Amino acid sequence: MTVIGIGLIRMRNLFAVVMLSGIYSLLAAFLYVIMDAVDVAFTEAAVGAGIATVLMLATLALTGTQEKPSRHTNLLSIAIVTVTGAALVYGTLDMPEYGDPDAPIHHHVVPRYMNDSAHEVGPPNVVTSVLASYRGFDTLGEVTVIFTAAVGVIALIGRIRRRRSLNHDARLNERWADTMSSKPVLRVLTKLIIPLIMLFALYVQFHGDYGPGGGFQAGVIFASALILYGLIFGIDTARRAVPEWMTRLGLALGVLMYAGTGVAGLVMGGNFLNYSVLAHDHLHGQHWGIFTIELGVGITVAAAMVTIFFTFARLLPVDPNDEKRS
Amino acid sequence: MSPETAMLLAMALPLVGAAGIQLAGPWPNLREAVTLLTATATFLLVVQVLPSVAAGARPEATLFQMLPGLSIAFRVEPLGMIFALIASFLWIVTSVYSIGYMRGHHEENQTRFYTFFAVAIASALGIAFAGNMLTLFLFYEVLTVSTFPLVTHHGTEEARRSGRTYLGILLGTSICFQLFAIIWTWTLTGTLDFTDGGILEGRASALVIGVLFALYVYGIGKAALMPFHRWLPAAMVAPTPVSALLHAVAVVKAGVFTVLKVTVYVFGIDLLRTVGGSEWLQYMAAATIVIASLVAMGKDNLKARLAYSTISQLSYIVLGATLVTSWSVVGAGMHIAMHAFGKITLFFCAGAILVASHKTEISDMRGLGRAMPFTMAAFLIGSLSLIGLPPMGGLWSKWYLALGALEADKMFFVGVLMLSSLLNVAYLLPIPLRGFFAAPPEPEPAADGQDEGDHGHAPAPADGIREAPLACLIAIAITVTGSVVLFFYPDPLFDLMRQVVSPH
Amino acid sequence: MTSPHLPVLMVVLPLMSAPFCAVMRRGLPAWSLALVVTWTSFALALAVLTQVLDHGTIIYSIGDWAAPWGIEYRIDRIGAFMAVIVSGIGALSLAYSRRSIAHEIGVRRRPLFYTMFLLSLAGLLGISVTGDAFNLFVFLEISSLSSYVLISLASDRRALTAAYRYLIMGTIGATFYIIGVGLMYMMTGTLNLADLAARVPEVAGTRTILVALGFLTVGISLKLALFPLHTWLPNAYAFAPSVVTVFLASTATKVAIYVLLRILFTVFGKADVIHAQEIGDVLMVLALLAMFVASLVAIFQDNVKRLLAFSSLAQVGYMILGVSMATATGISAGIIHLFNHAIMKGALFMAVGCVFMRTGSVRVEAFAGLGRAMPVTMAAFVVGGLSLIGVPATVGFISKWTLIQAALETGAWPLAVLILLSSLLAIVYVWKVVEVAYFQPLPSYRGDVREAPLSMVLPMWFLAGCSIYFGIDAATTLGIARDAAAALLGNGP
Amino acid sequence: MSVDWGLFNYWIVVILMMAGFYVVIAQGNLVKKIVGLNIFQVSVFVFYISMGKVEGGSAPILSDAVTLYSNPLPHVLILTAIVVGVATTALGLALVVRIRDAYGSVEEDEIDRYEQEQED
Repeated sequence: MTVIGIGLIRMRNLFAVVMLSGIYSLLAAFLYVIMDAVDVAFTEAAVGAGIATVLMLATLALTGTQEKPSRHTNLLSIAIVTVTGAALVYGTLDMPEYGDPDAPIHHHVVPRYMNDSAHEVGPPNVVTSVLASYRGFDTLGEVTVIFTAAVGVIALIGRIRRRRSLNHDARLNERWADTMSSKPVLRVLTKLIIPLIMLFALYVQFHGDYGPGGGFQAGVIFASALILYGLIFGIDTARRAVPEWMTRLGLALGVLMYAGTGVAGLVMGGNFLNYSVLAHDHLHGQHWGIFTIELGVGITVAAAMVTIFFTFARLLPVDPNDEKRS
Repeated sequence: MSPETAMLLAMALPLVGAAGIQLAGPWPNLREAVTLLTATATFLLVVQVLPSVAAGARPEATLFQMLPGLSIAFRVEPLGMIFALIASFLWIVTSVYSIGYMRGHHEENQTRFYTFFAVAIASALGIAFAGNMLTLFLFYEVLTVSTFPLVTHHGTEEARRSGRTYLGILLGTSICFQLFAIIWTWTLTGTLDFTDGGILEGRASALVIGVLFALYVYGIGKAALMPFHRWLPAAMVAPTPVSALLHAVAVVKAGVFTVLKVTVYVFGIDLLRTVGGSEWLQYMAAATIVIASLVAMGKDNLKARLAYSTISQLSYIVLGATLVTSWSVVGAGMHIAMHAFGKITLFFCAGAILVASHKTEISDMRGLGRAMPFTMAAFLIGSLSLIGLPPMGGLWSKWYLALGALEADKMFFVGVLMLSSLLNVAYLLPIPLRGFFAAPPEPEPAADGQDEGDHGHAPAPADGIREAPLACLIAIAITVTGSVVLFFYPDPLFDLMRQVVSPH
Repeated sequence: MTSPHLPVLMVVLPLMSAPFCAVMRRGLPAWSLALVVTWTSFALALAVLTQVLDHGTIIYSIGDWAAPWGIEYRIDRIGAFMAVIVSGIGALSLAYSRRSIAHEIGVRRRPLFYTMFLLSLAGLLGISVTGDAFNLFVFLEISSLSSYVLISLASDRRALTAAYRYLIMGTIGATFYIIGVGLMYMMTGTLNLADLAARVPEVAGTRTILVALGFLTVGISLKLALFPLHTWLPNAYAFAPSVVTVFLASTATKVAIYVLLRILFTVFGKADVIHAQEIGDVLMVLALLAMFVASLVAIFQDNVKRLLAFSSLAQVGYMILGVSMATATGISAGIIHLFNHAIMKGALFMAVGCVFMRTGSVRVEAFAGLGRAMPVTMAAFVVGGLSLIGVPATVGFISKWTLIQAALETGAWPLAVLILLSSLLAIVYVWKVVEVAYFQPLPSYRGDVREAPLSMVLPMWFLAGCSIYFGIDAATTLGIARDAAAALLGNGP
Repeated sequence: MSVDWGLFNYWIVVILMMAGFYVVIAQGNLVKKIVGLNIFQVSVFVFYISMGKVEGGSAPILSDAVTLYSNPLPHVLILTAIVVGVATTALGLALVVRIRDAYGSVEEDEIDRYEQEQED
């Protein structure tokens, strides 16, 4: 990983930089698995290595792949980075050692999650319990953040170059059609794979209680199915299958489902986001609550990823000449 | 009406008037009627307060709590009473004069002029009635800001530059020194109320008191103590009624009034005298008196000369305050009134001359007395009052100031006062005298046109000059009478000032 | 209104209405919804403030999970006060926004604008009331991301680079914050602010905690634009849509300062870091630099929005200066200036927005003749300007008074002198604009400039009126600020 | 001198963080800055996850066969943080696209130059 980090600084070919950053994310995901953070690894692989890399590539396609050499020296930056790094290393000196089971973080707050979540919340996956219930409000915030980003992307680049877009989209499709007709195997394979991916997404969605997974990962996987569809069959075709209003509605719906569950708890006599009061006994309540909010998360995340990807993809130039003209 | 109500109404009425003036803007006659009516009513309200104050009562009122423990509060004591009477009375006179001047001079934006004038008067009354230093400072700054549009009335490049000087010096000194001193006082004593005998007794070392006093005196830029006097000549670009407002009615008087008030009610004359923190300021004041007089002699522009005369006269009052004896403070207080009537007369005359003859330079005014005898006579009387000759009111204040210097055992300042009177004679009297006795500079229209080239810039030939509009003359007549009356009846003024220095 | 759920509703209401706005196709319904919601939030915030003033700190456990296991809202005086400032400015700028947005943003993007606005509001409110360090980060990001979008919605292309720069700097700030929180968590095992406060003294001497404090401070200083970490701010304010500038200038940096107060005093209060670790001295020097450098730079600006943005940097300096003294009066000076500056800068930026609407420019030259052409707007500008200078009877005076008093109380009279000197600079830059407005004639090609519409003038004058009213009657606001300061120092009610 | 190997893991993370941080502040290419930001954030995530690790523990999914689990709280936090990170990345990239559209460049130096020329 260190090698990649250094390589990133030196490299001027942005395409390679982005690929390296994707690999970096994958490596990080691998590390997470080693360090028992399977949920996180799952997410990092899907998001950091997957979505983020795709987005960066799309951007590169729009902006050019070669970095120009910088003229000014970076002594100041080096100084800042050195000082910051040194401060951090200095700070590590009093830290508990890596993996030390006696570290304070393992003895305050967390024991209750480990010991009581099974009968307080239910799911054996403690990450899910904490994420969805104990710290459910953070997750609501998280969904809001992704909602913000998606709406922000629409607001920013949703409608630029509209004058050219008709012509543009048509040509884009032509090109895809040309490419794809020559690769029938790929097309057939894709058609087979996509339903499988979607099924897997649903599994991850509803299996989050017991194993790694949950709304967020499921949403990303679901979105990647649609993105794949778009890549193989053309953005326009995919857009016809999943029109903009649908994704936009999905974006809103997920957030509302989540917050609505919170309000329901409030109406039923608990505090905001108290699921225990949703059903006759608290375990069922927690179960239903978590189920609904995870579904909300999944919907918003899937819609957001699709929105972001398609919004970027719509801008992709058909051929190099097109790019020069812009 | 209780004196408290009268006091509050007196401050509120000019503001109401300002709104009325703004509304009546499109109809000049109505607008000016509103002005005059408000001014008269305000004066009458202020007079309502007088008897109880003269009898020793101190009407009080508290409005808002501006900061915890610090309210906007009012309390009328004799010094403030004097200032309020002068300001509100002269407002009437100035309004009468303004009507003549502004119309005669075809000024623009007259509505704005009358509106801000009324606001300025309201803040002057606020200063007069302020019950603590915070309230005073509040109205002090409101006065600065509300007079800014008046100073820059013409909106020319020159007016802008002067406005910048005006605002820069007044806001700068008040924020940098005065506010600093006020907050310092507050942290030292925990109060800012004006109290007989001062509030600083036993709260600060001699050094601190000296520094604080200097901060106050220089922080009150409106008192125009050198070197913070530049704003006053700069403000001369304003129309003449504004100059009258600045010099006689509100602004500079607010300055010296504040100096006196701080001396008497924040420090207490006894404390200041024992500590001796004000001694070097006496010399600064004396220097200002002399230097400003000398500068005045060199000015050919009439308004500029009068401006420097004002700077010099203001330092009489600052000197009176810094001498911190009973007599000097009495003299200083009385000089506020005496100088007000004298100087406003002179400015009215200068404005009348400008309206009637379009002359601004003294050297052009030779022989003007023949065309404008009334104006020039009034100018003479005003000058005599400033010089301090009988039968004008100016005599008394100088008299008590000199007494105060003797009481402090400082002959030097008696000398300064004498010297200054001589200088006054030198720079003021030649104007009316030459006006009456010298030959007019322009050749008769019948004469050959040889000199015309020299006077191409003088817009009006001498023979076309008549007296100024009637409204101007009425105003001048009132202030001249005032100067004379104050010679014969200074007692009420004197009694009020006695209450200030010996409250019990 | 005494429902126990007010605190959470205040935040969740704008958050939940944002998705509704997002699916709308037109600006007007979105605006109407947002208007109702922001004003409701404002009312809720006021109710919460009254409740806090009457009954003390409110603790609300979200999901009924007691802290530190769950996330709690812990609202004391300063938090409630912040919520009132944020929601109040939000409500007013939303009322102001309709015409301004109609003028500056294309019809298709308007619902999205209101979506972002509501999210930003929800984020800032969430920060003000939360009692959890990580939840604070999440809401910080909600407000930040939406601010980036809001800024970049402007038509000027420089808004894009400004937003980008803000995004980079803001994310670095947030990441620093998260590193700090991580280190704190590592040493204490908790994320709850109150719990942290209780557990920090045990480990206060360790190098890890020291570094954590450093990272938290630097990260937040980036967000609050403390000199020299301010470089993102001037352009972001200058080129954002008028309403966005009003809202962000009056709330975003203020909330960041609030977070700094929380960290320095609530979390590290018992460890007394501000004295022990010289953080106070460093902050003081930076604050003074900000006051002078930014004011000087402001004088030379030709773009009035940029000018005011630099003035904001200087004003942030005043706030931090008060905080750095770490005395009751000093902190209350910082807090009261948060409120006061929000009011006056809100009024000023609203006035500039009106000018932009009518003249299409915010250059100083564009103000020529507006004293006559737009008298109401310019009068509000003058009131705001006088307040910046600190003329009495305006809120600026109250702030300055308290700050100087704080300086004198600690015996630091040179500091008092510097504060006064720096406010002279404010005279110069404010008057530069005022002079042009009143002394230069309206250019002939702008003959048709009219007064701004009523819907913009009213909120503007509401703020201008507030800056006069609270300048005369500051007992209430200053009282709250003092109690809040006392509470932060651990000896309050 | 004894080198504390128990902290070695953290030191590597610090180096990674700083590499990302350096790319953000020193590089002139707007896309590369975003990549740097990504690296910076991912490194912070690794740091968080590292501190949740318990030697000999396993993933925090309750089961009867396991007694020692790693700390789940950092995992939760980082799940949230990853989302925040990708949201920021998406927005940043969208901005880059718009900047490219408006200026025709994604190099900071060039854009600064254009802006100076524009000073309206």
